[in-house]
Formats: sequence, structure tokens, C-alpha cells
Amino acid sequence: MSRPRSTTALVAGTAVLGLLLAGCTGTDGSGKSTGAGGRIDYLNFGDFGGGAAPKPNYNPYLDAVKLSSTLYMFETLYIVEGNSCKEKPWLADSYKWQDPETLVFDIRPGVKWNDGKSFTAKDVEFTFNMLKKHPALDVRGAWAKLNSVKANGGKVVFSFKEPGASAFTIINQVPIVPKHIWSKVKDPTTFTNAKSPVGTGPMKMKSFSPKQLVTTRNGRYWQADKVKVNEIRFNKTDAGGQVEQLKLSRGEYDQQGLYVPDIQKTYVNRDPKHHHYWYAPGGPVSIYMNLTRAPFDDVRFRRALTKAFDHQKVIRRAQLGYVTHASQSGLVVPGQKDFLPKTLPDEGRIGYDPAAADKELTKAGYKKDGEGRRLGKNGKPISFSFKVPGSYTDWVASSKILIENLKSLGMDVEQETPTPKSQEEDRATGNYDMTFGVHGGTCNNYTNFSEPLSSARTAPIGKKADGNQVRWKDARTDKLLGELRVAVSRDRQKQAVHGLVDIMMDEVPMIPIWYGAKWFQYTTNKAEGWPNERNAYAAAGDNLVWLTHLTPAKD
Amino acid sequence: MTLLQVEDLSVTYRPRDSAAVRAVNKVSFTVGHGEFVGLLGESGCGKSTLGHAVLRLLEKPASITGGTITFDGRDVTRLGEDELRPMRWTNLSTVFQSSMNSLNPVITVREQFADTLAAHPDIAGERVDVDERAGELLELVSLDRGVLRRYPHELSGGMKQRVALALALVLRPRFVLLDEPTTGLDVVVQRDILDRLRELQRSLGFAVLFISHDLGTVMEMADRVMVMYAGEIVEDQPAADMVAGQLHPYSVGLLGSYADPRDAVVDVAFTPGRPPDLSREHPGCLFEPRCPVSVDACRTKHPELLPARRGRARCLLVEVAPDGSARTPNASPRDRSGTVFSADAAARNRGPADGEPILVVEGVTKTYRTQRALGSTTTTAVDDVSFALRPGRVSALVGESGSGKSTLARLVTGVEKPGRGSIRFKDTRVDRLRRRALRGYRRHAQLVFQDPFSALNPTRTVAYALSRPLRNHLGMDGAQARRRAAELLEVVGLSPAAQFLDKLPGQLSGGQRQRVVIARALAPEPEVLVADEPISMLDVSIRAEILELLDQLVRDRGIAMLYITHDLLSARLLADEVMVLNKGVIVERGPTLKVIGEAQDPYTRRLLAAIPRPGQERAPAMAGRSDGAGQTQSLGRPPHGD
Amino acid sequence: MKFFVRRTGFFLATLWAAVTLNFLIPRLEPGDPAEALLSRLTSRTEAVDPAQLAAVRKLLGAPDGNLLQQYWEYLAALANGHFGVSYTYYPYSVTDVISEAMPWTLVLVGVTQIFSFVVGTALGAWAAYRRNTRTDSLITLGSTFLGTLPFFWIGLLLIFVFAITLNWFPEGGGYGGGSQPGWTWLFFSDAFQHSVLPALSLLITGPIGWILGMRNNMVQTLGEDYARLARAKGLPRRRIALTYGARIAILPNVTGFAIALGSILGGTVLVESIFNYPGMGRLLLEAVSNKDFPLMQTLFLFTTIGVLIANFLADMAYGLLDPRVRRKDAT
Amino acid sequence: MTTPGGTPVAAPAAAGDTEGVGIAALDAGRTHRMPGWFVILWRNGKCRLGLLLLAAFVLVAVLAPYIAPFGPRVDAFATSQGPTGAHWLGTTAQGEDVYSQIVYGARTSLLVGVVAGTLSTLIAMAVGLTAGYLQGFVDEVLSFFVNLGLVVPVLPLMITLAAYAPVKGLGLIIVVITVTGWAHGARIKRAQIITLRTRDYVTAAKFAGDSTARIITHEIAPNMMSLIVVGFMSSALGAIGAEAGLAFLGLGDPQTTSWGTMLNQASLGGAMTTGQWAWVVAPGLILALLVTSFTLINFGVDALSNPHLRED
Repeated sequence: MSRPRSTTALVAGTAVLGLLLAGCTGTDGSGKSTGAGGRIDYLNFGDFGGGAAPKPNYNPYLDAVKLSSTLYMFETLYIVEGNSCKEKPWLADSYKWQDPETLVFDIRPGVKWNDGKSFTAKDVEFTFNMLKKHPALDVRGAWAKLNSVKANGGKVVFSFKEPGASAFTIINQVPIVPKHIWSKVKDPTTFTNAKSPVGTGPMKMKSFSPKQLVTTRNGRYWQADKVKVNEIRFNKTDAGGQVEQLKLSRGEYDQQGLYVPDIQKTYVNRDPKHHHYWYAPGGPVSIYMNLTRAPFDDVRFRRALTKAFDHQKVIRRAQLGYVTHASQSGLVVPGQKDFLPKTLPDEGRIGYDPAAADKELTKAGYKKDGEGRRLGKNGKPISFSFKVPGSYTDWVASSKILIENLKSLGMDVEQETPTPKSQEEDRATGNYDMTFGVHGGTCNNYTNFSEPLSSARTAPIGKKADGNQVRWKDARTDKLLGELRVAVSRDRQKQAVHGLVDIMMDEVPMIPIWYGAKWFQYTTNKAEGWPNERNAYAAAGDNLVWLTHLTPAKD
Repeated sequence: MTLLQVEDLSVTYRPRDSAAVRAVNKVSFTVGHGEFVGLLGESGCGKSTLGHAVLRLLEKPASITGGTITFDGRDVTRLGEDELRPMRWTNLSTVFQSSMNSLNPVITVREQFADTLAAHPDIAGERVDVDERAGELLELVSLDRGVLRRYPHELSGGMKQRVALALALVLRPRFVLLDEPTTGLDVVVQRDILDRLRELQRSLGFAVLFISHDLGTVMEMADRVMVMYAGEIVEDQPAADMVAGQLHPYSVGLLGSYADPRDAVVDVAFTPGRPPDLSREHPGCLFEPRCPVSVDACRTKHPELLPARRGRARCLLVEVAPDGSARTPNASPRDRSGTVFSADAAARNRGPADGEPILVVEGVTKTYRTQRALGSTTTTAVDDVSFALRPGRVSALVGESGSGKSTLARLVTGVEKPGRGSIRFKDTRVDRLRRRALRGYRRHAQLVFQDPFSALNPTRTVAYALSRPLRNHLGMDGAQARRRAAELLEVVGLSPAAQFLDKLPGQLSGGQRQRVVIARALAPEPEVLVADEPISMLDVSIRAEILELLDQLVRDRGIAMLYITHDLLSARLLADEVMVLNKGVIVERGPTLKVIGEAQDPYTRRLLAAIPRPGQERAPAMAGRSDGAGQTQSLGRPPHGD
Repeated sequence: MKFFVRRTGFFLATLWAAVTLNFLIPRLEPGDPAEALLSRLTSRTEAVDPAQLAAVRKLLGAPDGNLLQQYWEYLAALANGHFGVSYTYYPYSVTDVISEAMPWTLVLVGVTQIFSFVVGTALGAWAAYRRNTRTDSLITLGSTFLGTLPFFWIGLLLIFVFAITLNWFPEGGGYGGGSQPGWTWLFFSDAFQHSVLPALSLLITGPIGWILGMRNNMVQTLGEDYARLARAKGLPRRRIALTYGARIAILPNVTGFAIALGSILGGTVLVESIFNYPGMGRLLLEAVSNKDFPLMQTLFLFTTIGVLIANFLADMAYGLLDPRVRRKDAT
Repeated sequence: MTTPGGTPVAAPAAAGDTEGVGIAALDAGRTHRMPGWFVILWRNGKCRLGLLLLAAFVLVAVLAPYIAPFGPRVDAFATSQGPTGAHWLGTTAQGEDVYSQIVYGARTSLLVGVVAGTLSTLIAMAVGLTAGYLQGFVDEVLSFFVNLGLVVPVLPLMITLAAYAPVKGLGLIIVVITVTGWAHGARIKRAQIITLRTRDYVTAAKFAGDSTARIITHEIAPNMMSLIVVGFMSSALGAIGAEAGLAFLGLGDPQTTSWGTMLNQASLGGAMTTGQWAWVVAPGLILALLVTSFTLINFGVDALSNPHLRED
């Protein structure tokens, strides 16, 4: 970074003032500090949520307002690791499908709440039944599937209204809270849990200020031996893009999840040895076509378009190389490549081939006229709009490249840049020709496919659809989704997913372009063992998993 | 014994964005110890600038560009502000033109005395008792000591003026410059203050330079009078001598503007034209274009201010007078036709006095309610007034400011509605007209305004102003209206009309504007004309000109006119019948000569006494003034900003 | 009496209008607070989970019923002083959140406003006192020039120079992460350090309006007859400048100052947003972007009341300071 | 953001018999073809500089496609570059040419200034003139709205409006600025018309049979010209500043190239961390330059609004 010399003169006048007030700022980021017992003294993490003026709130169900430290204090029965979607036993040892409608967890013995009380199956039973009583807390919608939850000795029995395979990830996203505390809470929906929150997690609260939240190691943790961090300090990250990027580049955060332009230059190059990032792929950002309108209702047209887009240019130019080429399959690869049919070439990525696209379009009956305009079936030049939220500058830049691609095929495409809100609204009500949408990206493949494709989720044009906003109606898809929903075994699941992937590839209800990136930066000054591209044992969001992998830095 | 000697003093305004103006040009004069010198001049002649220069109070863009001001042997022009300060107020004291604004509004009267005394400890004494000293002075000017505790806004105009006078005398100065000290005050108050002033001057023995446009006052008060025209002193004579015989033709014209309304034949002179533009060079006599007696040499030779008789004069004709006598040969303005307006006692050649009235006002009463912070007060502006207007005849409504005469003008023209009583125009009840009908009525009843500077829209040409009533009331089209507008201009004496049609009001002199205003009033060929003080805002030298025009119109067109004025002289000149209005009530009425000649009501008599008759034993101060403080401002064209 | 009734009437009517406006504007846009809140949490490359949305909606009791009904409930709640629960800071009440932010804004903006006013008025008076001299040109042109610089841009440059390049001051925030808010010296010195840059950015442009206003008023009063008479009286220049110039010229500035104090929130949004200052301005921006109706409405309400009170005080102050208006209606 | 005191008042004229000077200035105005007010503006040195500067901005805005080397949204260049020969002010994080954006940004600022300035002047005139001329009940009602407009906190209102309007774009910004910015002008114009409506020439126009509307438009409005110009100037200036501020806060239309959006994107795009000072400094300076031109013109406009000069 070049510092203009002239600023020296500029500030000379105020230097006196500055000296009077001198004193350094910010958190000390670079010092190495490995304390007793081979543990790391503390780590500086990024934001802890809660808005501009955070208030203590450690109610794990108040998704929108709880502070991030909550994620380190409460745990779930299993963790479905977000990268490869592997199931990791956590507060439960193991599980078994007694029958397709009954799931039984064996509770891990010896787990203690951080107040010293034992964690039991009763706590799980209490937690789920509390959510039943207060639907506002049931943020994952568990009780849409559940019939009852009962503790049975060291076991907890979940019975579902119908075969509940697809609910597995949902059940395991519910943090378990202590019955002995929460049963006394009058109204858990307004309970902030602000005073020494009791959980099973590796960290517990130490102090809170709106600028900094400090958690400390929970010595009673059931896998305390794996936690090598004495303290995690969460720092309010609200100074706006530039300053936070700057702090990051100074190494003031040991872990952070920021959008950083030109990260190689502004972050990694500052300390290539210790500054690292891993932008794992998330849900695909796809081109949504309004399937009720011509020519998007023609599968041959859609299929031709899959080759029409220059993914690489979008990735390189508009997305600064932070993202990867999305597979047409709808799955996130490479994480979920196990679910892909082995026969699928290049994991479903379709390359840019404008000549082929042109040929296919012509073959499908979309000829060019004398002026090079692509004509629709009605003989009129094809003309439509591409809506993109105006304030998402990278999306706008991406859409420009995509529109250029379409224009080079002779189509007249106009970019429209409404507000994000109205773009969402238009997409939900079907008031668009072509636009961007995001789908999938979770470990629950049923959700991944049913949200964008299930005919049950869609709505007529003009009505708000909470899913399937492309308006895809296909009996085969619905049938496959039905199978997937109840498929308990991984093989059965794969089978159904294969079918859905085929639909994505052949019928092209939408065209994934790139995978949204999960911003994740970390330094290895103090701690090592962070998940990354080479060792993708967990996703950035699996904080409990990677926290138990961190070790003090060796050098 | 000379106290103040001004030698070749010139003052120039150099505004940033227009040409320089030599407002005062090589003025020389002296003021002796204890002498009372009057400086007479019409608006724009440079008299106030001269006053400010003498006090060294000029501010940018004006500055002294030549000459000396010697006070008590010291050249004031060479002194720095710090050297000047001890001289101020102890030697050179002043009362400003607009005393309404010459007291600091946010501190009490006492404080304004106190700071003056504190600034001059050597004269006032270190431990002067402010209350005692100031109180004493206030009593001198007939004010209660309690005034000391008041803020300026709590005082009336007259009281403020007295305070200013008292303040001017607090350090017993040797010289006091009085710049129009009573302009804008009511007659009686003026009279009182000036009497007081003269007494004090005699008893305290300070010298006075009294600047005023008010001829009567100056003549009465001053020992010696200087007349200023276009930045120069044109005449300087002992007051008595000047009354007896003016040297300069301009002075002749000025003094000729007055007459005693009680005389059987009343002649008043006027001097057509306007002062020259001082941003340009003029080779000859500056008064030449307006001079009734000029000769060829006047056009090329600039006259010097030379001794003449017991004073001085700046006129070639005086210079060449063979015997050096002061009497200018052939200088009687009466020799030049069209510069005198006269009325004699005989009945005028007008409509019959008992003709059928065209407009009848009956028992009209109008009250106003003024909103105050707490409650409201009611004022009766017009109380049970009745009169009638007849074609070809002029009825004058005479009264001071606040007498209700302007309210009557508004009632008659339908601008306002009376609370009680009726106003009938032919068969129409004017007091009941609404909107459209009112517009129709105005085709028949028009108004001539007091202030020609405000009555014409500065952004609209003469042709536009005249064409509006023609188009609206007479339904003329553009071309017709323009033709008719030209004819109207000729009627009011603006000839050739083509020269005036496309001018903006700013390019016309006050008199010309008033003619345009009259032409506009005539445009719809009204049967009733209400003239609200049509001459009070004009310079004295041209007033009679407008009266003559009005007289002619009434005679030629058989218009019924309501002439509203505070000035019995002009009423005498124009009206057939006079009604004297005091506090909303008509106190005296009758044929003009009878009311004026045999005034019964004390109020009428007081008004009569206010008319200056220079040279006569008792010449009460009162001439070109009227109601309201706003007048001073609009009397002249507005001062120019930088 | 009538004056008082009119004034109160205007006060209430304005309040009502502001409150109504405040109710209506947020409802122009589609979407509800639950969506806004969740979209803040989820990046735009994640699909929002409908179950989560439904839960949050239940939690916040998202507006239902028709507009009129909502409006009545809203008015009734306000009338009872129930400003509601903030959506962003659920389950904390709006007053909780605002009361925490208010001191920051009041201190930062209040202090700088007072300072700006004092310095600006003094400089303006000085320029008028020395009018048409080099001092005058320096002050007038200098402040005119500074006045043209975009205020938020100055803020950015200050951060760039003093925080990023020189690292003398923190880049933003009200205090550092290490210090715990409280009545401790440590915290105050930390808070002070954090306030230097935002205060500086306010102080660079703050006095300009006062300087020019004061100078022009005073040049005008010094040109009045009373000031000229004061000169003629031979009063010392200082006395003329102070009693005949500044004393009168300051009156409109005082009124302006009261109003400026009232509109603190209005002026503070940009500073607080640039410097992440934990005050009401940033709270407002956040409330707006999160569709936190209760918070936004309350902030808006407080601001409007602040302005109204300030206007009222300005009227009063004018009456006290200027003997001329004591007798007149202040309308 | 708020500057007290309003438009600076020019020093009043020195007292004295200076009528001749005033007449001379106005006469001189008439000898030119230009309207009198323009001549007075042009004669003032500072104001002339301001007018020339503004003219330069207008020229740049009109000729933007010829002056700017690239389109404002052409993102075909290397991203986040510092100033180079090809890109005088460097490139944005999206690879757009900063200099070209500066050039095109002039269009936005001027457009906002002119359109919002005109609109709020028109509203202010319509409301102020009607209220002031008609008085009575109409005045009460309109004055209420004016006072309301004056006390409603403007910036928060702007932010709320800008954030919640269902459409984004320059049009919205202009509407928001207009809606929030007319009250002050209306109040001044109302006060002015109250003094003007009692002028004799207005009464004279009534006597000449002119309608109320005609009196307002033909008799009164021309005499308020300088006030209207002043009002327009300050509204335009306010609008330009407000647009930049709103855009900086990210409430503008990011697809519009304006100096405010540039600053917003520079801020988001890490211009400071990547050391691209030109990207940050240039939009601010150029905005300051435009404001300067308005301020300079205002010096002349003050001479216009000086009552001594304005009245006939």
C-alpha cells in the first residue's frame, strides 16, 4: 500500500493535538501467546452480531438477535458437517432409525452443563417440547415434521408424522438447552439468557461490552482435552468495509468472515506465511428463467443456453476469482460429489461454447434474421429483461457479462436494476423474464431440491411463491422428491438425487453459474489446524468442529 | 470667528460595479462659533453626504477625494480614527436623519448615555453621575427621566428624536450637525422639537449645521442658508436676505413653490426636469437644463461660487449682473409659461356645485381590530363620514396621518368594506360589490397613488402598465391598447409618447412616474378619481406641475375627484370643496376659500400654521412631509448598495 | 393566551403529522421486518429458510390487520408511552436501546455544536470587526472554501490520514474493545480518543455557517445608523463592535443555534455512519435498513420533539435576548 | 450538514445620497441584452469566476461521452489499479475507469441540482406565493405544511424515504430531495410576497382589472426574481449535496454514476486499503469544486438580493 507523502504536510498542523492524545489503538494482533498447558491464551474473532449497539442475548433460538458466542455455548445432538455433509456424533453417541417414522438417539454419557449439572435425555426432551410450545422459537421448523419427542433413559425417541429421513439435519440443528434453567423461564421467547448462560459447549461467557465479547474455555467440556484455546474474544466488526479490511490485513483478527476486495493483495501478501483464506463454495447462484414465458418454456432453448454463458469470465472479472464454476447438477461440488452419478462428465460443469449454443438454438427453431437478431417461435426477435438487484454490484457486473453472452447470440436483453427487495418480490410473484436466484447449498438434499423444484412450493404467476420461483412443474421431479424425503439410507438418497440431477442436466429448470463463496479468513500466528481447501474437514460455519481441531502455532 | 471651515471638499462614490459618482463637488463654506447654518437641498443633492464627510463618517464606497475640513484649526481630513475619537461628540456632535434607527435597539437609553460619557472621561469627568447628567438633558428636551430605563422601541418617534437630541448635547459640543432631524414626525411634534432646539442652541451657544429639504424650517431656524444642487453649493446667503431675494434661479424656484393658501390669488412655481447624472461630466452649469432663464453660455461654462450681495452664488447671470446686485436679471420664473400653477378666488371653470352627485358616501364608519398577544384592540379609523362627489369638481379631504383619510380612499374605491353606512356610485352599492362586480366598478373609479416609486412595477414597461386597464376594462387588443397608451401619455404631458412607452419606471423621474400613474388611472376613462396624496412624495420643485395636470384633467374630462392631502396649500390650489378630517371625523367642511380663509376648527388652524411662508413673521415649519416613517426612505430614489 | 393555544396546536399537529409520516413511509416497501432482519444475517448467496422466517415472524408479531388498524394501535401505544420492543434488539425495548445511544450523540454532537457556535460566532464577529482587511478575507474565504468540502468526504480523509496512515487515532467506534463502559478514567480517555476524529470532522465544517452568518449580520448591524452614531459619539472601536455590532448581530445566530441543537440527530447520521459512532444516527440507519419500525419511529419521534422544543426555545431565547420582540407575537 | 444562517447577506450600502448610483447600475443593466440580474452577477468578479466554472461543468456534463476516455460502466480493465497513463485516476474494484466516472458524474450532480432545484423552487413558489398572497384560511393551511416541512428532521426523513421507496434511481433521489427541501424557500417567498402584495402597484393592477393569478405571475413574481434565483441556487446546492450524501450512505441507485456513489463504492471497494487515494480524493474534490462554483455565484446573487439594489 502506498502512502502519499503529501499527507505528512497535511497533518503537521494537527500533530500537536495528536501527540497529546497519542496512544495506540486496536487490539494487539500479532503477538504470540501460548500460555500454560500448551494452550492458546486467546484468539480474536470477528463480529458477534447483535446490530450496531449489541445487547447481551444468548438465547440460541432468537436467530436474528442472538450473539455469536451462543454458537460456542450450545450444542446439538449431531453435527452434519457443512462441507462434505458427513454426520458427526456430538451430544448423542449414535442414532438408529427404528422405523422410517422413528428415530432414536443415544445420549452421550458424562456430558455436563457448564454449571456442573449433568446433561441428560430429559434435557433433549424438554428442549424439543419447549419449541413445540413456542413455535416462534422453532426456527428450523422441526415440529412441522415431528409428532413427539420423548426421553427414554439414555435415549431420546423422535417420532415423525411421516417417514422422517429428510428431517434428520433439521433435528440436528436444534441446540439443546438445560431443563433446570429453562423450565423456570416464564417466556422463553423474550428470554435473553444474559446472565451466565448455561450450556454444554466448549466456551462460556466471560464478559460483554457492545464492542467486545469474551468467552472463556469451559473446563467441564465433554471433550475439553481437544479445546486448546483459553479465551475467544469477539470484536465488533462494524467499522465498515475499509477499516475492517484494514484491521484484518494488520492481523488483528485471528478468524474473520469478511468480504475483502483483492484479498491476495490486501491480506495474504501482508503476511503470506500466516494470513490465509478459504472461500468454500456455498449455494449456487443461478439464472432463473420464468418457465411460464416463451422462449423459456422450451427445454431445447434452455438446454442450448447452458453452453451460452462464460462462467469463467464471470468468476474472474465480476467475482474477483473468489468463487468457482457451479455444476449444472444443482449440487455443491466438490463437497457433494459423492451424490453425483459417476457418469456425469466434469462433475456437471458445462463449459462456455457459444458456437454450440448458437447451433443448438438454430436447430431448436430459433433462427437468426438478416440483421443477426435471434427470432422466437413466433417469428419476432427474442427480447427480454434481466433483473438484478442494483445494489449488488458484483451481481450486476456478473449479469453484464451474461447479458453480453446472450446478446452475442442475437438476443435483445435489457438489464434492469431494481432494489433487492423488489427483485425478491418480483421473483416470488413471477414478474420477471430472467433473474438471479440462489438455491440449495445445504446438507439436506431434500431441501436443496424441493425448495427450487417442488411443484408444491410454487404459486401461480402474480402470487407469492415461497419456493420454486421458476415455476417448474414436473411429475417426475415431484416423485423423486417424494422418494428423497423418506429415503433413510444413503443409497436410497443417492438414487433419488441422481434422478434429480438428471432433471437439472436435461430439463434445465435453472442454470447455476457460480457458487456463492463463504468468506473465511484466518491467521496462523497463534493457532493452527483451521479447515481449508487442502484439509476440508469442516465448513467455516462448523465452528464447534474446527475449534476442537485448533492447536497452538508451532513456530 | 470660524469654527468649521470646509475648503474645496469633494466626495466620490466608487461602487464596485458601476461608474463613480461625484456626490459632493468642491464645496467650500464656513460655520462660525454659535452660528446656525441651514443647508437646503432636494433629495439626491449630496447634502447628507456632505454632512457625513464633515463628521468623517463616510464609509465605502464613498470617500473624500479632495479638499480640507478644518475644525478649530485642525484639518479633520488628515486625522486618523484614533486622533479623531477624542474630538468626536465633544466637538462634533450630530443628530441623524432617521433617528428611528439611530439608537441601539438592545440597550437602554441610559446605557447609551453612559457609554458616551465613559468614552470621554476627560470632558465628562471620571465620575460623572450618568443618571443626573442624562436626566438633566432629557428634561431639557421635555422628556421624563424615566425614559432612561426604557429601550428605544418602547419610545415613540418623537421621543426617540428628543433622546437623540439630548444625547447629541450630553458633552456640550461646540458643533452639532443636524441631518433632517424631524423628518417623518407629525407637525406638532416637529414644531415642538425644533422650538426646543433653537432655544437650546441659543442658551448653550453651540454652532449648528442644519441639513434639510424642508424650506420653511430652514428659513425659519437658520441664520444663514446654503442651497445645494447636484453636489454643489449654488447659493449662500443670510436667511433673511434669501427670503427677500434669491440669487440663484434654482432657489427662486424653490421658494416660489410656497404661497399662502389664504391669499386671494395663489401662485406656485415649479421647476420641470430632474437633477443631472453625476457619474458623467457636464461642461456647463448643472442647473442649466432646468433653468428657466439660462443663456447660451450656461451650456458651456461651469459657473463658480462667487461672492454676491452679502453671500455667494453660483450663476453666470449673477456674475454678469452689471452692478453686482443680487437681483438676477429676468430671472422671474413667472416669465416662463407652464412653470406656474395658480388658483384665484373666483369660481373655477368647472362643473356646477349643485350638480347631480355621482358618488355618495353616507354615514360611513370603519373600525379595525388589531391582534395583540393578549386580546385585541379596536380602532375607529372613520367615524360616520358623509359626503358626495360631483362630476367636474374636486373635493379635498385634508388631514394628518392617522386621520382616516387613506381609509376613506380605500372605502370609496371598494378595496375595503365599511362597517356601517353606505357608499353609492350612481345606483350601485359599492360597499356590497364582490369580486367580478368590483372589477366592473373600477372601470369607473380609479386611484392615483401617493408614492410614484411604489405605484409602478419596476419590472414592467410604461406601455404594459397602461395597457392592462385598457385591455381588461375596455377590451382592447394589443395594438389598440398601445395606440391608446401613447395618446394617454400625451394627455398627461409625456411627449413624444413614443419615447416613454418602452421605458421602465426606473428610467423615469419622480414627476414623470406620477404622470404615468395618472395616465393609468385615466385609462379606463373613469368618472371618479381618487388621488391619495399624489404630490407628497415628490420634490417640492415639481409638485405644482402635477397639480396643474390634475386640475386640467378634471376640467377637460368632467371627472369627479376626491383629492386626499395633508396639505392645505395644495387643497387650496386644486379643490372646490374642503373637508378636514381629524381622527376619523370631519371637523370642518365647505368651499375651499371659506374653510381656509375662515378656519373655525383649531385643528384646521394648526394645519394652516404648518404651511411655511418664508419671509413672513411667523413661518411655522411644515411643508413636504406627511405621515409615516417610510416616507423619508422613498422620498429619494433609494441609496445604492455596493 | 391565544398565542399559547396556537403554538400548542401547531406543536401537536406537527407531532401528529410527523408520527403519521413515520408510520406510512416504512410501509411503502414490500417485505416485513422479519425478512429484513434475516436478510441481514444471511448473506445474499444463501437462500432464506422459510421455517426460520415463519418463526421470526411469530416472534416479532409482524404487522397484521389492515393499515388503519395498525395505525390506531400504533397511535394508542405512542399515546401511552409504549414505544415497543425493538426488532433488531429483540427482546429489548426501544427505550433501552435509545437510552444507551443517546449520550454518545448528545455528547459528541452537543459539544462540537457548542464549540462550533462559540468559535464560529467569535470568528465571524472578528471578521466583521476587521472587515475588508486581510483577516476578514482570510476568515471569509477560508471558511467559504472549507464549507464547499463534502463533510463525509472530510471524514473519510481523516480516517485515511490519521487512523490508517498515521495510526494516531482509532478508525471508528465509540471506544475500544478492551475497555468496559463505565465511570472509569480509562474508559473516558478511551472514549475521548475515539471521539477525536469524528469531532474533528464536525469541527472543520461546523463553525462555517456561524462564521458567515455572524459576519454578515454584524457587517449589517455595523452599517446601521446606531453603529454609525456610535462612531460619531467617539466610542472605542471595541465597544462599538461588541455592543453595537455583535450584541445585535448574534441574535439570529442564537435562534439558529437552538434549532441546530434540535436537529442534532439529523446532522449526526453521516458522522456516525462514517465513524461507526455508537449514537442515535447510526441506530437510525440500522433501524431503517432492518425495518425496525418501533425503533425507527421512536427515533423519529424523539427527533421531531427535539426540533419542536428547540424551535420553541429559540422563540423564547429570542424574546429574552432581544428587547424588541418582547412585546410582539413570536409567530 | 445543516449550516445555520442561510444565505449570506451582503454588506449593506453605505448611507448617503447614492440614489444616482443605483439608477446608474440598473440603467447599465438595461443597455445590455442580458437580463439586468445577469449583468449584475456578471459584473461581480467572484461571481463571474463561479459562472465560468459552472459553465465548464455544464460543458463537461454535456460533452461527457467525448471527454471521458471510456464509458462510466465499462469494466474491462484491471481492477483496483492506482493512477496510470491509461487510467489517470486508476480503476475501481470492478475495473472501471475512475476518471471517466468523474466526468460522467458531473451529469448526475448537475441534473440533480437543476431538476431538484427547479422542482423545489416551483413548489416553494406555488406554496409560498399562494399562501402569502391569499392569506386567511389558505395561508393557515399552507403555512402549516411549510412549518411542518421546516421542523420535520430532513435527513432522517430523506433516509427513510430513500430506503423505503419501492423504486430506486435518480428520479427517486430527486423526488426525495424535492419533497424534503422546499419548505425553507416557501417560507422566505411567503414572507417576501407579504411585503410585496401591499405594494401600490399590486393595488394598481387590481384597479387595472387584472386577475389574482396574473397579478402573482406578472406583477409580483418578476420582482422576486433575485429571491427566486437565490432560492434556486440554494436548493440546487442542497440537492447536489444531499444526492452525494445519500449516495454515499448507499441509498442512491448504485447503477447511477455519481460522485456520491463513487465515494460509496470506493469506501466499500477498499480504496484506502489498496492505497487508491485518487479514487477517494477525486470525487470529493470535484464535488467541492462544483459547490465552490455555486458559492462564488452566490456572492453575486447576494448583491442581487440586497434590497437596496433590488427595489426599482
